[in-house]
Amino acid sequence: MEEQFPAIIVAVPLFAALLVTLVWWFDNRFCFPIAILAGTVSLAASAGLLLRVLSTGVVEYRMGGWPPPVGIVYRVDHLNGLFLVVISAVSLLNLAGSRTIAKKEFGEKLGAFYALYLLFITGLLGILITGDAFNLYVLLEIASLTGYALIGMGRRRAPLSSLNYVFMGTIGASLYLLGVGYLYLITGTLNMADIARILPAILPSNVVLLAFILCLSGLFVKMALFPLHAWLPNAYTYAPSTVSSLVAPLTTKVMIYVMFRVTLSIFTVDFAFNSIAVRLPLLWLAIVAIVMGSLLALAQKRLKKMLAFIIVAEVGYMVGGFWLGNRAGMNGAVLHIINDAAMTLCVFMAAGAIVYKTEDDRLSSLQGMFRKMPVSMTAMVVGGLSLIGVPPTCGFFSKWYLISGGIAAGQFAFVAALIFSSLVNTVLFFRFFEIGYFEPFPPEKTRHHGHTGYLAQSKEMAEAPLDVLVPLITAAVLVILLGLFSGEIVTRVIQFAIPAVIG
Amino acid sequence: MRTLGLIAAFCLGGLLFFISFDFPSWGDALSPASRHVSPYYIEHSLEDTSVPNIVTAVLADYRGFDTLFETAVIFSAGLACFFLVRVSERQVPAARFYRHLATGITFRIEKGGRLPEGTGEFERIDSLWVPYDVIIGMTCRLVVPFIQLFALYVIAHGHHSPGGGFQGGVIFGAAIILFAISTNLRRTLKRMSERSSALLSSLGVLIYAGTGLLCLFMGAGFLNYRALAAILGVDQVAARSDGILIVESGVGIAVAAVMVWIYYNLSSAGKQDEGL
Amino acid sequence: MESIGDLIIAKYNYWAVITLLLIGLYAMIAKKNLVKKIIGMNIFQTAIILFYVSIGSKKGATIPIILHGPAGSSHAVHAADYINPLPHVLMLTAIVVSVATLGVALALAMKIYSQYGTLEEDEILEKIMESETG
Amino acid sequence: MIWPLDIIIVSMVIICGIAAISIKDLLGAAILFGAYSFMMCLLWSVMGAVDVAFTEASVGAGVSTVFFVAAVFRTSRRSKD
Repeated sequence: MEEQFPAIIVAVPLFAALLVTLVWWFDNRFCFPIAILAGTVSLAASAGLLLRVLSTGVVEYRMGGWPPPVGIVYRVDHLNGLFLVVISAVSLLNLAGSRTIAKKEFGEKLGAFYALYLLFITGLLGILITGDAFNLYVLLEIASLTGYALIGMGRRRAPLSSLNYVFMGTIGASLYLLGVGYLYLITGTLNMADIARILPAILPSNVVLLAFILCLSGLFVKMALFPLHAWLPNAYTYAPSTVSSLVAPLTTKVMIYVMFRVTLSIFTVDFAFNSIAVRLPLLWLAIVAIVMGSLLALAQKRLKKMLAFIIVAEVGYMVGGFWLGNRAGMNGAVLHIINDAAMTLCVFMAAGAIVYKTEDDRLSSLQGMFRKMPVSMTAMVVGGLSLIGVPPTCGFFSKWYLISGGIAAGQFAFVAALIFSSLVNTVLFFRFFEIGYFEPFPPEKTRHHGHTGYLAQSKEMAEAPLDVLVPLITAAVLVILLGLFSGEIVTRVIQFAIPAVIG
Repeated sequence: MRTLGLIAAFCLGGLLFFISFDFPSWGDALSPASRHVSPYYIEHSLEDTSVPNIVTAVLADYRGFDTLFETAVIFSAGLACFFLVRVSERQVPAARFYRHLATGITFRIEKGGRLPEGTGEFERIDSLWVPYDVIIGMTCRLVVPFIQLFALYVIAHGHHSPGGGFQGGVIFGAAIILFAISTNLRRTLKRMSERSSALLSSLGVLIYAGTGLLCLFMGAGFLNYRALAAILGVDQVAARSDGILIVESGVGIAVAAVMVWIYYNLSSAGKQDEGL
Repeated sequence: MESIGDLIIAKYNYWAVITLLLIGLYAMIAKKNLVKKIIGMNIFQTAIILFYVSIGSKKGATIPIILHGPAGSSHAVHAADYINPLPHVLMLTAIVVSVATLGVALALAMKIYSQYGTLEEDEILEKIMESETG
Repeated sequence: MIWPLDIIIVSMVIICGIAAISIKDLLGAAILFGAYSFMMCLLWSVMGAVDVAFTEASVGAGVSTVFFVAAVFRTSRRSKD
């Protein structure tokens, strides 16, 4: 059974999604257990696979039994083995916390929600594991299509933001497809390893350069790097809470992984970092993204929108860390993908719990929230501290690697941008803390806002239900644990994930 | 922002234009694309799978994993349309229209009025109703079964001629959509309810994924149809051919059901009450 | 040296792809009507499909269905006789993806229409502004 | 692979594409998009991609057009650009 793990990771959520659709027309209650079961199986299989990769090296799985350039192959190395575990764990954790909130948000369509959720996970896990450039596109479309649908179910501006996301997402995916087409034109194969084998012989070539530009710009649209970020903030803000805590930690991170994969495994290190002069322009793009994302986050009045702009800045961290082109920077970027997934999950789940209770996510309406929802707010603070980069939490360690990478590469502008962004995050979360902890309840103001509800007026504790809180606490603990074990993760896994060429 | 986007778009166009001079010429038989992997498919597909249509062989076997997810994409599109636009049936429309069958007189019944259902003398009609045209009604009634038959032929004959599960499924779905357009949505829903279209679409993908899992449990890899030889009692090449037929019919069922499902939701704005 | 005519014959397909890509991008960026944008999105996707199909074409070759010899015996198959099937397979998938995206996009447009009563983006943004200030 | 025929179809495709995005009536745009898809399907069958052409004929020219017409019917035909 062990050699079948790569297929199981992807096939089980897909199968469960189909089962959920079959079952929920008859009984709504089975959807959640099936989804949880599928998530657990895929997490277990990912963990088993990572252990196998750690002991024996790269694992290859041939779909339909065909050898690589002819058939589709799944290829798991240290990089995606690690991400498989992280992504399946994060999605499972969010799934566990989704039960009550989803019931409130989707009502009768609960079954469709779980089916789409599972298909979304299928797409993401498939993107991580596949070793075929075109297969990646198909899986990308599954993940995006279900993402559009899930985001579009939110309130107010959600359908419009989701349609914008459809347009931008389609442009991004199509540009990637066009890039793959150029590569196919020049190499005649779609298998990543095979392309990497053929490419050095035909370099230097304008077609390859253009393919590189097209793939990267498509991925930049998908990961919302600064000038192309316009779809992200609204989509994540107006999405339903359970969806934004799923989409926010996962999509952009997986896209950044695809950038790693495309650059390292298709175009090879030598081409991307030495032959063409894209390293510095991309680094500057990342610096601009960090600064602008932080500045725009400062201007927001709504909690979820503020967090969404922080994500835009965080994308800059990882892209910048990668294009520093040295070992410390890449360690930092890979570690930051993991940490960022954990801490974004933590803050968005906390935000979801708060919105679930108050139905309002304006920062100004958070007065006295620490007394009403102590657990959620504490989790939010843990996530916030990690986003700032305070030592026991994981955010500190990846930022440390990124900064030391920046210093080693002599890119002080990048270091300055990182520090600036940390300062801005400090300001943001202190404002949040101040409103939530020190400001007293407003005496009359709440009554004017129709649906702020009875909660804003009562001073008693009104926490979210337990099945929301337990996964939330787990996420907060995870943020701290990842920090404590980050040294282990780097020495055991990440350093093998980065090609030896990079010094 | 808009002009900036346009400028970027035209820069991209110019770049693509200049790079196009580096391409191999159109139809060049010696271009790398036709030399590396594709000769393998052309020369070996017949002996590997005994399917003369190379596209079908590559689609459902060599790259069968892509096709599994292609089916999953179309399935999630159906699910997504349902999820986004379907509104609960309990919303009573503002006014309904009825037609007395014997006399042809039409009635408008306001919200809350007594509905003449169940008497058998009245027929519900759409609010934008055009009198039935005998020619259109009769033609569609005659044509629909033949279209469906053709769809089945396309699915079954995909091994030897252009076509396969996807095309056949779309044609089958289109036949049902034609029926829905030529009569009305409610009559179609009686023949193929929303629930059955949802169940069928999921069942279709389940056939595909299930075949894959069956191969996995038989000890070969996921979607390795060779493992079906033991069950079907044929040799391994024929097992691949049969495996392709099984998954193609799964694709056909899923696609037909999803097309109808999407049409139901789009044409009635999710109310599934009055169609096109 | 090849003449201009030969060059045009060799490349016009790629140029058509570029033109269609730009038409699609233009519609997606500059048009305000959402259905127009969706049409632009589809044109953009078909342009890429045309690109792949152009890669696959091969002079002097026939469609990728192997001709049976008498009594089903297969004679030797030469790769040069048949058009490259791989891009066709990939593009079948891409067409499916484009129709799936179309369905979701139209569903979203319908939801937007029921929410704001219009499909023009500027009018929708105006209504959003009104509801947020007022 | 007869290139004069090919060029005629290519120009028809481009004309239909431009017309589909510039016509003001959305129902007309939907039908023109169907024509565009059908021209595209012809082009592909000329290029020997029979399976792709078959799919495009049933999906692009058939079902997609129905979806467009259904969506336009349920929303509005009016368009300012």
